Amino acid sequence: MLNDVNLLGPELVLLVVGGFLLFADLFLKDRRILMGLTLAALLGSILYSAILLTEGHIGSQGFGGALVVDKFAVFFQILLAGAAMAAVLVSTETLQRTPSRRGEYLALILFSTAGLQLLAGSRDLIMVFIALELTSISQYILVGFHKDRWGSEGGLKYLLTGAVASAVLLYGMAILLGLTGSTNLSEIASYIAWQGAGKEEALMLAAVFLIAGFGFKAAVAPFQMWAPDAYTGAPTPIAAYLSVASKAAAFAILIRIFFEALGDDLLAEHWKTIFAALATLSMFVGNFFAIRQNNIKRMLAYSSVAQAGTLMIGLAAISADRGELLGASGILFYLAGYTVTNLAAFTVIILIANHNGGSYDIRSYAGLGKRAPWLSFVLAFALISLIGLPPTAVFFGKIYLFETAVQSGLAWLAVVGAVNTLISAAYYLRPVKAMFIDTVEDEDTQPEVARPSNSVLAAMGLVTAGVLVIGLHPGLLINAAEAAVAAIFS
Amino acid sequence: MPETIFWVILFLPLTAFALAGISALNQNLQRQIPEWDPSYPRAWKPIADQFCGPRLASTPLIIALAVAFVLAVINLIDSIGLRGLPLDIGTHLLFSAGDLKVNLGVRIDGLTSVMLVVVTGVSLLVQVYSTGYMDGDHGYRRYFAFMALFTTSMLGLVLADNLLMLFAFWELVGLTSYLLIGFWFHRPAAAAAAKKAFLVTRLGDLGMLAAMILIYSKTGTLDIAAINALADSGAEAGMFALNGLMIGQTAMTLFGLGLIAGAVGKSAQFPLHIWLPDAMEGPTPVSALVHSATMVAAGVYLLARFFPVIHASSTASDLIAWIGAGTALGAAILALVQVDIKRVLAYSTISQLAYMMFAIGIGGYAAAVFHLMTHAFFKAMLFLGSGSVNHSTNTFDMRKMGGLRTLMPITFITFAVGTLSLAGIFPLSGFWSKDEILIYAWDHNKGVFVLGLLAAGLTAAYMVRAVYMTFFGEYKGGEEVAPGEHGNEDPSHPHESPRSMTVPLLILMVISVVAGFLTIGGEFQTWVYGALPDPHAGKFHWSWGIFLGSTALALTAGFAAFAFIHHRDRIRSWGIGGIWPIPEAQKFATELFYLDSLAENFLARRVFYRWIAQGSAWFDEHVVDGVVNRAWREGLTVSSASRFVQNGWVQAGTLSIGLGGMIIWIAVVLF
Amino acid sequence: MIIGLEHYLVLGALLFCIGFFIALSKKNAVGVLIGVELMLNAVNLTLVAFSRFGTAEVALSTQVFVVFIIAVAAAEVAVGLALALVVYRNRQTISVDRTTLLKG
Amino acid sequence: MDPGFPVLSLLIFLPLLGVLLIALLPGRHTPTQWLVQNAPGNPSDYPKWIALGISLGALIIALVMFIIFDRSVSGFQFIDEFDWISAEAVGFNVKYAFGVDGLSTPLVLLTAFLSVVAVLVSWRIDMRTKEYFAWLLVLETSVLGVFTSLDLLFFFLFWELELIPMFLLISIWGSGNRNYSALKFVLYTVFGSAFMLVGFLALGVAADTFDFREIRADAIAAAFLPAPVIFAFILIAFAIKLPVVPLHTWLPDAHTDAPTAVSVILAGVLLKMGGYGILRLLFTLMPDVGADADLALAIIGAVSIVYGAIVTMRQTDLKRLIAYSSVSHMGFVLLGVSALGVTGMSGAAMQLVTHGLITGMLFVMVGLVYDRTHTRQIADMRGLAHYIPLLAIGMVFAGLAGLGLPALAGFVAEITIFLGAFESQTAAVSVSLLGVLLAAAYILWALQRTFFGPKDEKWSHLPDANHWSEYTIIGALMALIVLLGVYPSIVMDLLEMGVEPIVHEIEAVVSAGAGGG
Amino acid sequence: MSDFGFHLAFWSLAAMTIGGASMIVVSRNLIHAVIWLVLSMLGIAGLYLTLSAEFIAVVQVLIYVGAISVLMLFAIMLTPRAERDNSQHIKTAGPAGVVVIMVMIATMWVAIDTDWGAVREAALTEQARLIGESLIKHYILPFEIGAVLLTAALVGAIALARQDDEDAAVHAASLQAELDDDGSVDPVDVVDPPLPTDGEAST
Repeated sequence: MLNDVNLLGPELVLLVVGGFLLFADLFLKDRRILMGLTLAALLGSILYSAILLTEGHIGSQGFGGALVVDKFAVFFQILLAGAAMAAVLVSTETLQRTPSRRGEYLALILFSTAGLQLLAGSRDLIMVFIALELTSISQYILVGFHKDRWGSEGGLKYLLTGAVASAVLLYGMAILLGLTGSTNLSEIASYIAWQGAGKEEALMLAAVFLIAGFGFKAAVAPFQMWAPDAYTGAPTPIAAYLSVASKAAAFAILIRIFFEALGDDLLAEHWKTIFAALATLSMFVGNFFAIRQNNIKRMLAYSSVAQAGTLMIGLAAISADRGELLGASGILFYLAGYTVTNLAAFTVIILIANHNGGSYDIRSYAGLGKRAPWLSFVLAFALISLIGLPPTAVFFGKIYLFETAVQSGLAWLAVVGAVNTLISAAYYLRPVKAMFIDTVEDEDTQPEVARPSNSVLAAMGLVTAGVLVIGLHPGLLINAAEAAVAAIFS
Repeated sequence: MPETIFWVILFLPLTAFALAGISALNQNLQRQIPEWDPSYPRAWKPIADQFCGPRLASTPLIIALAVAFVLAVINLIDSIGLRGLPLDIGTHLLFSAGDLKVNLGVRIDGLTSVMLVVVTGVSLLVQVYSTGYMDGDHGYRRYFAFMALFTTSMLGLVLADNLLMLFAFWELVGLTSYLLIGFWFHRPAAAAAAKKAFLVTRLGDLGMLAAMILIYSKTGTLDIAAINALADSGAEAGMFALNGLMIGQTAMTLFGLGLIAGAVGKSAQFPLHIWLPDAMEGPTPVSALVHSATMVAAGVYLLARFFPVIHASSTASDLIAWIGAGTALGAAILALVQVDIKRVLAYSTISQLAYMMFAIGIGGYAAAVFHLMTHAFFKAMLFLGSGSVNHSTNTFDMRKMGGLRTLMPITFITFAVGTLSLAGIFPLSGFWSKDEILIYAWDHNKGVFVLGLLAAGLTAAYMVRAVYMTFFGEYKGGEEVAPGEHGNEDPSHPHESPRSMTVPLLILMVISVVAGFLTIGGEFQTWVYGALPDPHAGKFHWSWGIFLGSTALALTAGFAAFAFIHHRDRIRSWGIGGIWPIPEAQKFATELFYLDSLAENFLARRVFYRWIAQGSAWFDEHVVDGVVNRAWREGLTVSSASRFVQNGWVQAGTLSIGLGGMIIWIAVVLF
Repeated sequence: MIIGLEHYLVLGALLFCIGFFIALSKKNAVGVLIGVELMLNAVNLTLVAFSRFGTAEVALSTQVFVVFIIAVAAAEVAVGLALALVVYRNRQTISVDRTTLLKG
Repeated sequence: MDPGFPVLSLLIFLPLLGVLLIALLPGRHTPTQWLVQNAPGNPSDYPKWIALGISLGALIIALVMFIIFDRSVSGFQFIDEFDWISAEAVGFNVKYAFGVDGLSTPLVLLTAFLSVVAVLVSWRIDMRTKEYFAWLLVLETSVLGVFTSLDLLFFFLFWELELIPMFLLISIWGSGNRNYSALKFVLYTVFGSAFMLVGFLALGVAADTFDFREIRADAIAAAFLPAPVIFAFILIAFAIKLPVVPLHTWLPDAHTDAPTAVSVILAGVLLKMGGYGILRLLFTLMPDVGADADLALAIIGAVSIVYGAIVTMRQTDLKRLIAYSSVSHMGFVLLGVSALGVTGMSGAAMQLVTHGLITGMLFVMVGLVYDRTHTRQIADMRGLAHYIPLLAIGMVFAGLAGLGLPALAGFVAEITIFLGAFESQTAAVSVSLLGVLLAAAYILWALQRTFFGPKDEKWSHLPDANHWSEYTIIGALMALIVLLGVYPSIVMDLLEMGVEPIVHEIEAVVSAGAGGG
Repeated sequence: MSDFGFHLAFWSLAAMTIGGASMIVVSRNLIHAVIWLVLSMLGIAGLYLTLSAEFIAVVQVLIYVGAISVLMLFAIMLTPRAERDNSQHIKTAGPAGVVVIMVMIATMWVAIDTDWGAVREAALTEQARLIGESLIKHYILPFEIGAVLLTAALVGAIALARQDDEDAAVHAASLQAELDDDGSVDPVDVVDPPLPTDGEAST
């Protein structure tokens, strides 16, 4: 039991500190201390994950098989905690806005992160459900946290759609449970392998419901509609967090469920088709809808739909020969690259909005390249990375994922993905154009951009360095991703 | 003679070109000095003023040409000593690409030797003349630079030992003629004429280019001697074969036709003759050198050079014979109605070149070259004479001249001698060469002979008309000098031209008178033929009948024309208009048989530029690009669909979850 | 006829669909939540049916699952109603077809 | 030739060093402002001097490489490589590998040279000079990278990298409808590279390496895509870049609205990347498919030549006219390649080099004229030669070179292509001959309208070429064009060396095919 | 339980459940709808009893009938000016019906057509103890996480529902904006309200 708790370490740190924060809020009035605590918790979580990694706990299962600590889970734990750290670091302004709810805000971020981390490590359907709901409910609240017109509306919509999605997901799980008689992923897998034949329809219905539920979290079309609304309404750090963390965890659990529990050859061929179709749809929907957006948060929301589609390419590839390792590690690598890149973009957007009077209108970015050259440069760099141009993280992520597609005989999917890169260039370049190319009339009267706070600068520096490092030396991360997925596909 | 000498001949004018170019550049740089002072070394300016003046442009060229001329004459004498045996002096690899080896080499035989003398000689005299004619022109230095480049190109053309080198210089000749015709580029007509000349000749050059590509791809060689030897070997079973090279009869015919196309363009034969009259927009010495004596002769030279090829194919030789004959007559008719003295001479040039063309077509290769040489001298003289007239009257319009006989005696005498020579009056050079061609024609193709004979008569007629209108009767006042141009300030009092212009005229007159005697005894033919066997060797005979007939015809036509013009008023009173009995015919002729109009206005402007080019441009803009732009706009429309789909309702999101899930399930279950 | 597993499953499916339809068609946010609750109940019914008729292992885990679902449903409803309240304070309405600031 | 140190890396990344230097220059609000006040000369000129120095340095390196390149050994030289990504388990191996052979050495030199030209021709830029020259240097790095990469992924990386500076250079310092043009350029290229990437990946996956020296025919045969499909995919990217009809419409827009220096680089080097890619990648890796595709390539080439020239005839904007003429001229490259022989391919490679110089010069001249007249409309100009004779000389010279005049560089390439390709592609070459005539027509037409004709008083104030940078560019370009025109062996020998192995491959494949079938 | 009794119980409870649910669809008043929901929930609780799941039945009654319904009623009461007409459906109800029918076909087909492998006739005994045991043994982790979840939801719901000082200004601004425009604000112009002035000094 103690060993089990040990395995839970990374999440436990977050939960405990989160709980502490809830009432620490009552007597600790200083924002810096609260943020410091939160960051310390996240850092502690990362360190704990690292310890688990090095101390020989890899492969251990705890809590009756509900939780597993493998490299796959650890990879996501670190990634998610890192993303949460970035979100916390850039939350200065949000916290200033809501002085009376700081503890809740930070605690909910920690809870949500813990939920996502559990999701990555859970091997039990009930565990999956609870972890998912923990993170979802935290996120509903966080999205509506500002209680303004947009935030509350976004939060409500996210909740209502999310609740339906949860119900659908549960129905799928119920069918699966009834059919296989177990909530444990590996037991489900063995049941399907032995007795699955002839029950494809029920299995597929369950699977479809599961896809809908997790696809909702990952914002994959056609389950993506909440994303733009939630992102637009949410406090921007939360939007950043949602766009990367939710997606990452959703893909983690998709990989686990669909290739650990449902990975039997009986069904695998279907996965290839389904995920390829979803990938295509997501990429087109996300990219086409993003073109006309003038609100950069909304644009990035649609772009995240498209990015989810790109990630789906990896899922589609897993089902094929030789594709397993490559596809899964491609997803992991891409997720990491996408996370740092998107966070970099959001960091700058937050800073710009702070000085712009809170506007996220791309057109108001005109002439920013002159007033705030470094900020603009970082944003442009992040957007160029999101397109998938060198020398950036997403560039290699895309190449890697497309390679998985080609390798699994889905070259057409790679072509679709590559063509979508083209479409995405059309809108990703718009802010770049606005910042560096457009000019404003009253150039001189525009205020200088104030120097951002240290925490934000730190976040910006970290994620930008991440984008560049992954872009210039992807080998390290690729090897890590490979090792992580070997835990599942070996 | 050692090879180096020929390279010296080639590079002498090239050096002159470089010096003239420096001079011309310096002239333009001087304008800029105030603005680029910092980097213009002060020490350089006096040197530039001292040495880079106008003299740097002309003097080196004249010296270079003089030296080259002397060398060419020595070579000619040498060549006579060798009985015209061809000599591949030397060849050097310029570059290679795979199997393609491009050489730079010199080939000397009788033809080349003659051409070298003609080119350097005429060019030398024209340059001397130009120093007077162009004196005071703003573009004096540029002029000589172009002239030097032109001479270089022409020399390279005649020296070339392979087809590619020949083609390269051939194009360069075209270029320099473009530059020289458009020399006074401020005149729109000159700029247009230059462009037209270049394009029309390039149309012919395409044929030559195609011929070259064809022969290379069939035989793998571009060497002139090898090609000629191959063509001369005669076809067996429709196949020429020699020294491992092989080519079919059809390919050989096509090759010949391609060469003919090139020659037709360059030598202004029907239907590509339309550029030459317009080209008279260039300075008159240019016309003398480029459009009478040398450049247009390049076409004839080409066919002479590839004479075995032309004669290896009856199609090719017949074609060029008839083109030549027709052009000879047609151009002579056109010359008869021109009022611009230079245009008369231009059409005359076309007509005379046509003689050479059909001479080659019927096998009178040596006669053609001989006529080329004599024509070069007397036609240069005629043009220079017209330039001299223009120098004092500022016009080329013969209707504004008249009575210059006494005012410009030297010009008159030389012009008259030239006229007589051109008309083929015994014993001037034109007589010998033309009659030789006619005799050939009589022997081999009676139809061509008839046309040639008619043309010969007309030649006398139009030249007499030109001489009469220019030098006889009352002086009609010339024309005021146009603003921005240089010329005689007082055209109402014409005067004889300076010595720099008259001396070359006189020298040319002497040559025109004596050059014809070279043919006596058949020496000339022997040089020119060189190693090439004459298809009609030994069959040539002097025909007194034709000699008498043609002379009589020329005299008759000349006198008739004289009488006709002189008594114009009286003839008019008989109810016949103009010098042409039928007004419609005259209009037909003055409109140049409507050929120019057809080519320029209809084919070039309307069919090509308006229809084809505009259509393509429209297609490019609206279809090729339009599709892309349309796709882009449609993409934006699709993007706008987000407003419909993402309508903000919660249920849109939940609905799509259900719908999406169901579609997937149904698809999986059904398929 | 014996009332067996299928009966309950069909009943659950029917209930799920009615709930889904309510969630899909109601204007009021509370109405939508009612639909969601019905859907969750349908899931619960299905699970309990499996508990009764399924294998021994499944009997317990399904019921545990149901407990969790009920707890989560309560939490969801609480948060949902709180959010609806915030929306109401901002907009004086909780009709989903009127709270459409975020669209496009 | 092993110089003993990574000369190619130095060459490629030297411009980036320049970027760094320029970035470090003190700006308005930096703590190092005192540097600005105490600096000698005009600090706003520093970026251009740095750019000039760096690009000259690169030129010197390229020139030295060109000279010491061992002409007796075929294959790649100056190789500079190490493993970059090696994920053996999944077969994703990328090498940092650079090297040059006979084909790329002249192109590298051309790039380095035109980069100097581009810097010089931008001498009068006074808007945001720091960024401008920095991006120009990034552009140089990316193009050099493309010409020297030995790894498909690095090739692709540099291929894409070039988009960023191009987009910004066109849309910030351009003119006219510059945003549209810049975006169009980017979208076209990305469209093409999308397909190219898939093709590369298919190759890389099949061979477990992206080093194209190590990709063998049997690996390609085992690829997940059929070789013809891979070939077509990669060809799309190169065809867009080249560009060929009907994928060419980005070119006139991009050229017209780009600043002069960018037009020079675009026409001079970027288009060459397409031709280079076809020779280097398509025909080296898939000679069998290439040999089958020869007729299609020839037809596309011929259509590009003739159609491009005809459309050029109707252009009223001088820069647009030259841009369209590029379409026509680059058709020759395809035509030469389709010959599948050493002669034709050498000609095609030569065309890459010569067209780079000639069109580069044309754009330089148009740019200099535009700097003075501020119009590019042919209809607005007349008789310019009276007032700016030196520029007129340059323009006429460049124009004549462009129409393929002997003794100038363009002629050599075109004639070699014609002679090399006629035997195998008779019809296409015959049609293409028209292009020679049409080229003369549009160039002479443009010259006549703009530079000749009566004086127009409105231009009497125009200064002629009057700055040392202008003399340098014009003089250097003229000299090189004449040099290559009269003595093409300097580069032709190298290019021949470069294409010979390719042709041998093709011949081996064709004879094997003939023997087997 | 006799066979007939079982049948009667099942069918009547099923009718009650489905009927209640159906009435939610058609009832005019939202409060009535909640009442119908309660009825349906009770029916389900009864069905749980027929399935011998007494513990779940009790929980069902307590949570759903006792808590959730009340919560909903409170929510309805707290939003007095909101639209309460429950019978009006949104415009996409038609398509929604189609989709629901599709879902129905799918789920029922699966429910009927699948071989569920149902083997057991006897019900689980001592459910409350077993469930409790397994919650603290086998499912201890989900249990703990569930606790956190409930805490989070609780805290979050409170944080959302209570009106802090800074919220008043936000709501006031929103209502003003609501009066100023008719809700057709373009989302592109989303601008965060200005920072509250009583916050700490910005860094």
